[in-house]
Amino acid sequence: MAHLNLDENTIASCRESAKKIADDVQEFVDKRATVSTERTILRLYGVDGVTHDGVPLPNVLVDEIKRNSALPLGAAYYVANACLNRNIIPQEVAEKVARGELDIIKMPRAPYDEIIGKANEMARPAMQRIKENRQTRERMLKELGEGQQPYLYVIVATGNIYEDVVQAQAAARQGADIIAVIRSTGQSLLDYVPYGATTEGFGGTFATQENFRIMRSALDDVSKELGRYIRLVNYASGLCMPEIAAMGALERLDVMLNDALYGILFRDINMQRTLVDQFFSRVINGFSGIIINTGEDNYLTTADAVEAAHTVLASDFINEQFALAAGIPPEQMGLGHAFEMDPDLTDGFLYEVAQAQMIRQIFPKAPIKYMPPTKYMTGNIFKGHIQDAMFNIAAIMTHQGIQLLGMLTEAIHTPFLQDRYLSIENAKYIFNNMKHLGDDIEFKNGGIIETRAKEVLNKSAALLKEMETKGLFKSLEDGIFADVKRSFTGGKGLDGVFVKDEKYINPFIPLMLGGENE
Amino acid sequence: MAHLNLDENTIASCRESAKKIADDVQEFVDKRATVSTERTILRLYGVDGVTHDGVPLPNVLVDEIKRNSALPLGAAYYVANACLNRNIIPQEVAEKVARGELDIIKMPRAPYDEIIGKANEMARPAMQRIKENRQTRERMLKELGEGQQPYLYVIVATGNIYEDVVQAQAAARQGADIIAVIRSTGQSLLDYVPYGATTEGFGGTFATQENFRIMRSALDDVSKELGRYIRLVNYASGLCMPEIAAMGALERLDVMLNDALYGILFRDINMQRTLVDQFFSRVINGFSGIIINTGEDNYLTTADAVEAAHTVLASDFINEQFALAAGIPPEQMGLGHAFEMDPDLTDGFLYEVAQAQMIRQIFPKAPIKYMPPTKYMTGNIFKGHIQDAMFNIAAIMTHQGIQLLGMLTEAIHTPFLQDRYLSIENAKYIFNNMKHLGDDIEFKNGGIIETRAKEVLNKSAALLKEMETKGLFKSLEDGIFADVKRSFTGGKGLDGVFVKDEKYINPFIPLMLGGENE
Amino acid sequence: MSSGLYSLGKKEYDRTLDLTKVKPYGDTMNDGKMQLSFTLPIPCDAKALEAARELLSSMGFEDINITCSKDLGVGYTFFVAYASTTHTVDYTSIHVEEVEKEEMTMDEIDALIREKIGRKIVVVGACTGTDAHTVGIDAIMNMKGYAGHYGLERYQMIDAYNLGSQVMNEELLAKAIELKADAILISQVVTQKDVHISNLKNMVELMEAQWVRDNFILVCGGPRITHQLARELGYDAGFGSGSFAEDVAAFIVKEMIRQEKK
Amino acid sequence: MSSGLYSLGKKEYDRTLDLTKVKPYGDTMNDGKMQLSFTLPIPCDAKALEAARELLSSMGFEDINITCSKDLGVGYTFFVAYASTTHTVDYTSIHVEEVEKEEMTMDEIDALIREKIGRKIVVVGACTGTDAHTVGIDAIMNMKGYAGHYGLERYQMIDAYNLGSQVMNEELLAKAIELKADAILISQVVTQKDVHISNLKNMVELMEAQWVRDNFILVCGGPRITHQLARELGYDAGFGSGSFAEDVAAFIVKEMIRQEKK
Ligand code: B12
Ligand code: B12
Ligand SMILES: Cc1ncc(COP(=O)(O)O)c(C=O)c1O
Ligand SMILES: Cc1ncc(COP(=O)(O)O)c(C=O)c1O
Repeated sequence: MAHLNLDENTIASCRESAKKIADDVQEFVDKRATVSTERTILRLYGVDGVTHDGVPLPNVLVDEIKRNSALPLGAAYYVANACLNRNIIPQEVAEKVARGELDIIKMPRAPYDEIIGKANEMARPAMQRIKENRQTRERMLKELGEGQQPYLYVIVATGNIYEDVVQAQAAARQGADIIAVIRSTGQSLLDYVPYGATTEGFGGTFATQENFRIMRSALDDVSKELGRYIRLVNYASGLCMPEIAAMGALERLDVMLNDALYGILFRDINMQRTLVDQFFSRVINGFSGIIINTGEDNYLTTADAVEAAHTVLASDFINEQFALAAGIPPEQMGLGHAFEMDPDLTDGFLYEVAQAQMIRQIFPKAPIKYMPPTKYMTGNIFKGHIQDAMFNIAAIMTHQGIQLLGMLTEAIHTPFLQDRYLSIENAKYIFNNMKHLGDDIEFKNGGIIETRAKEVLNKSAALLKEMETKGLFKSLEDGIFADVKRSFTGGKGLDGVFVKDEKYINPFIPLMLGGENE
Repeated sequence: MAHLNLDENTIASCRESAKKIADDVQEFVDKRATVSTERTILRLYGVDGVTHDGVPLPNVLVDEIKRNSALPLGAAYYVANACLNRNIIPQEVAEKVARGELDIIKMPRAPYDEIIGKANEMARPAMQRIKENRQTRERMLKELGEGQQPYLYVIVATGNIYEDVVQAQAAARQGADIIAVIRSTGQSLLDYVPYGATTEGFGGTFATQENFRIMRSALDDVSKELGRYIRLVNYASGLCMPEIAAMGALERLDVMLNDALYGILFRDINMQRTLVDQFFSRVINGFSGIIINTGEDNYLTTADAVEAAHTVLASDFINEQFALAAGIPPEQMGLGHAFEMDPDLTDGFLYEVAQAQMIRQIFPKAPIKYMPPTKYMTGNIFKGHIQDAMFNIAAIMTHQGIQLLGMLTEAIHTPFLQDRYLSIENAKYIFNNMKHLGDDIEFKNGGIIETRAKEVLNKSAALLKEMETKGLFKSLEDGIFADVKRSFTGGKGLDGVFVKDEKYINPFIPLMLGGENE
Repeated sequence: MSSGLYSLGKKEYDRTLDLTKVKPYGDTMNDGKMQLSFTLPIPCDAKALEAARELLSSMGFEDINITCSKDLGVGYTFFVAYASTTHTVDYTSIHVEEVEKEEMTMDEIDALIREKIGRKIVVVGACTGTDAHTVGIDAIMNMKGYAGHYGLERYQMIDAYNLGSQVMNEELLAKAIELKADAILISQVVTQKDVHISNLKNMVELMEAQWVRDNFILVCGGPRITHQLARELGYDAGFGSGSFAEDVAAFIVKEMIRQEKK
Repeated sequence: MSSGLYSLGKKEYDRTLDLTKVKPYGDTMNDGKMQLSFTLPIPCDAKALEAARELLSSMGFEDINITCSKDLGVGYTFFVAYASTTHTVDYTSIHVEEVEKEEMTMDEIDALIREKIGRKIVVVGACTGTDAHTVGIDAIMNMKGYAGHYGLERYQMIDAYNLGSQVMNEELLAKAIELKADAILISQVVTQKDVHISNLKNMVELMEAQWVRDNFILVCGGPRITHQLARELGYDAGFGSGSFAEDVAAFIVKEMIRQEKK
């Protein structure tokens, strides 16, 4: 395999800085929880369903606790207590609270030890189900096999889960390895997860547990038909980050878009909220064997891809440390980067290869996620189809892991059935016809590619050093990523963050980090 | 520049064999001439125009000589004699003969020395005009400049010269460097050259001197407008090979499709006829500073591109020797090869690169001509557009000279205006975005690419050795090229070949080979 | 091709461009050639080919050439086709309502405001609804601008407030009233299921309900917005791909002058 | 999107496939989406965009989205568009005249000839007119065949004569008469300005003039040939891209049996 001479000391220094930055934040995170982490616990306890007016029961319960300013002990505490007290299960607690039949705050409290015991005991079924899902995935992968890397990853985005199924099965038959169901435009800002099968979304389909189930089952069918395990992706992102992670774990999703910073930068979600949420969501993903995909590619849609290349790498280092802190092994880290330079740039392809190869070498075990050109795609679908081909070429030359296929209609609409077909055809053709190109060439010492990679790595190291002193929060306030500035207390969802009491309980974090899967 | 380790001795041995093969044929050729070479002499003497029934005057004269079985002395002999005798110019001779007013055969003969003198003297104006054309081209190239290699070469093929002008000017403005006017499907089998401006051809426009003039003048206009010299191409091929070469020389064409074997293999023209014709046509092209393009690419439309790769190289060596024999320097040798492998072949791109890089290295000074995928193009224009992109990538990686742009509609129709636009856009994007890719990589020693190139070179050497003993004629009879077998006396046009008398005169060959351009 | 020796059988082709009957052009004037691709929800076989042909024929196509048909894996078929349309368009009768783009520079616009309005003008903008695409509105409003064209924030005579994205119409309008804005700028990038149309309409309705529509110059923009569409929806102007701050600023100022707003 | 908390505002989409009214499919049943590209011989400006839109509208398109327009350098403009057609096709009423491709192998065909005809059948073929494309006719006739399917020359019960390319109709017919052929095969690849149509028609006229049309099974083929076209031109069958020798041989034999030729 062609190899770039990168300085190992610089790489190590990047990792060190990133670790310090993440440790700093982790200290902050460890003291806090959010309405969303609490709803997540409830979901893992099996609380599901909606009220007459369509309010999800996890929200009913957490809203109730919050109204009573009682969050610091955590939802698990109150629910475990109520279950002990009434000898019922969490779902019954929720239903009773929704009907106004139960006041879980004022009810007598069992001894703290008993509550902890109950809280842990009630966590078992979900832990078990998730573990089984993981085993099922591993078994199916072994029995059915899977596509070769770079995996072909495509999106479906009709807004209607049933229409999505048609598109997803078509894509799998055409050769896709991974199907992502894109969410409706508004969902990340909803502070609840919609319920049931949905047929109405804009630019995407709502992430609901039922939709996950429907799609996973459709993909299992087609996996068996094709003799190739087809992975399913959704978004553990936005205001319900950990809840969606939990739903994905329960329904055997395989990949989750899950970035420590995306919500802050691109959805203007408060940074405290997101950083606290991301931790729990990642603990769940890690435990479930779910591959996370980070979203550094997005930086290049607002910042310039040539100039901001080093910020992508820097952010990958930070995402790596946050992932490690949450128990995610390198094999599950789909760190992101993208092919987003101006196609009219002379030798731009060489810079793209430099970036792709550098990321590949620095994270050798990670199934890195490579995003296609989007920003410079235009209504000229013919040129666009070639931009996507160039992207595929860069990928096969540099042995990428997960290839998000570009669509010739990127600048026009969410993909039509035929767009996806053409896109898969494009990638299959190139990946086969150039299969060993990356192994058959070498990059010249001191050439354009190598020089560029070194320059980006050095700039990354310098940036991370700077952030190490500043801290992540201040860095985000300064607009270090994506040309976007966010304030510590601005953005959406801050009122959902709280400081935990000493007696706060979340049984899942210790259980899941406890190495149960080993 | 990336470089393949090829054995210089094997290359030298190929050249030696090819030279022997060509020398053998040249001995045969030197003894013969054809109706077409004679008409060429007349055209160079200024004979032009058609009779009432549309018969070109050069044909009238040569037909007349032939009818009298008087060809062995050559047309120059009779015309020079008639001019001396009547004190008229060749055009008048032709007109009078056409009107039946002059019997050039039976008329009294001047002393042979005088005839030779006259024949040479009458050759001066054409020699002068061609020399001036060459100087004009050189001056314009210096003053206006030209595009970078690989030159973008596109075809126009509307059948109507005026419509062709629109398409050609559009192409030049879009970025094309070279415009080829494709000929009507039937023309290569016509044993005469049509006359005047024509608006009716099938799949191409007739090559006529007037059409050449119209297009050259339109391209001169657009060259000046753009500040870039645009080259014009036509086909010195078929039964009128040398005549068209003469027309091109007189009208300042810049490139001629001109292969020693194409007519034999793909038009079933008799091999004696073609080999005699090609010699004179190449003498003219060489003298005129016209780049010739050979047609090895065509082999791969009937034979398999992986298996027959070495026949392309072997044929390039033979074409090189025929060209040298006709006074064409390497800088004017647009030796042909093509990107014609099945796109579904695993690592096929690596084999294509091996072939392209090998040819590039073996003929370092030649502006080699690279033909796009045609055989495996289908009605799926989207995939086709990417096949063309892959071809462009192979070209820029291996520093090709003349890039015949592929069209996404190759399998459907001769190019529409918009097809050509998309095709130029495709090439410009890739040539710029990957500009120095070929300089920034190396091919691995013993890798797939290098191994393949060596194998093809070795097979070529073996084939040429075999042909050296067999001779070219027998080899063609055996179907060595393009899976096509042709017999020595079969095919079209043999009745136009004759053995020259000792006193036969063709003043142009010695004059043009005489180094007048140095 | 004629087979008679020495003759070519010339025929004149129709090369006349009649501007009242313009047809697509492939390689010959009036050949009507167009390329199409589409999917039909029917299985890939000879019947599908015929169905595709009939569909095109019912649309007024002739010389229909289905060059590619592919099974998409769910009993649907993808087609590529070339065909000649019999339809024409009367170019001479086309009237486009276009924002007159008299090229003005930032300095010229500032000067014009100084001269004719005599005070700074106030512009409020946002990307509304759930739409989170800020790049477009930033390109118009932010200091740095886009492709070398400075944004409105840099104009000496413009006070520009960019509220960002995901802004509710109610919020944007309230801010505009609060700031006594002269113009409101709205960006809409996501258009799936016409979400932009309802969003844009909703803003006009809000303004009308509060009797403030005439107080503002109302402008929208985005890659799928045309001036025509904007006008139909009750906006003063619409700007599509490739617009720059100058275009918008010049429009606002001129419109203010025309409406005699000071 | 609804903005009310905890509610989604569901709406049912039309997902019904009505086979009497089939429409193109983009990402939702019956959305009618099609992609087009074409060139208009008018300069690239706002008027051109409108002309393109009107042209598509006159063809029955709605939701017209011109996504790209490019100046081609000679005052003509290239467009890419997506739009929804209002036309539909009645799939239930489609009848395709298709050569029934009952899959038969070479051996089965040879056996059938032995059994039903009882002698070798004679087939003469060529690529006619000025057309020099031999690959297609070779694929059908030559020993080696195409894509793993042997050609007619390899059939024990077929005498196949491939005359090559650039063969005049007169010559081909003379040869067929001389050899007492049962079937004549004609390949036509070049179709520019419908040269193949006149060429194919001419052959039928020649045969009729000599009163021999009924003596032969007459078959044509080529990438732009359809069975329908062939029938219209007076041929017994036509074969397009992807045909193999078996298809043609089976057709000839069955047709001979049907016509009771022995
Ligand atoms: C960058 C980008 C993003 C970034 C946005 C970052 C940011 N902060 O803006 C990120 C990654 C976050 C993103 C997310 C999504 N995106 Co997005 N995105 C794009 C992309 C690649 C480029 C858009 C862009 O920046 N263009 C550059 C700017 C300068 O151009 P512009 O917006 O057209 O603006 C110009 C003019 O239109 C005009 N203009 C624009 N606004 C205004 C306003 C006024 C007043 C005036 C005068 C002029 C004006 O002037 C500007 C300068 O000339 C496009 C695809 C593409 N290539 O177009 C998809 C695209 C717009 N996204 C799309 C979608 C669906 C999404 C998601 C909903 C996907 C999902 N479900 O996850 C999400 C969610 C976002 C949301 N809720 O809105 C779709 C929209 C499909 C449709 N037509 O409905 C597109 C077309 C991609 C696709 N094919 O699916 N996206
Ligand atoms: C190879 C090729 C050539 C070779 C031909 C070599 C040879 N000995 O055959 C060469 C290089 C010589 C050549 C030259 C030209 N070609 Co050419 N060529 C092609 C090419 C690349 C492939 C054709 C091919 O071999 N296909 C493979 C065979 C197996 O497929 P097929 O022919 O469709 O045959 C199958 C079926 O159709 C069917 N079939 C075919 N015939 C018959 C007959 C019967 C009886 C039956 C039952 C079935 C049958 O069965 C076959 C097997 O499935 C095509 C482009 C393309 N990709 O299609 C252009 C193409 C056909 N050529 C074209 C042209 C214009 C020319 C030239 C005229 C160009 C010029 N002016 O110089 C010349 C001159 C040739 C002439 N006078 O005919 C055009 C035709 C445009 C049009 N539609 O009118 C094409 C489409 C390229 C283009 N876009 O411009 N060409
Ligand atoms: C990490 C991450 N999360 C989420 C999203 C999707 O955006 P939304 O928040 O609209 O679901 C993206 C989009 O690219 C992403 O990269
Ligand atoms: C050398 C050469 N001559 C001529 C031609 C063109 O063919 P025609 O003889 O029909 O003009 C080609 C086509 O590729 C060619 O390569």
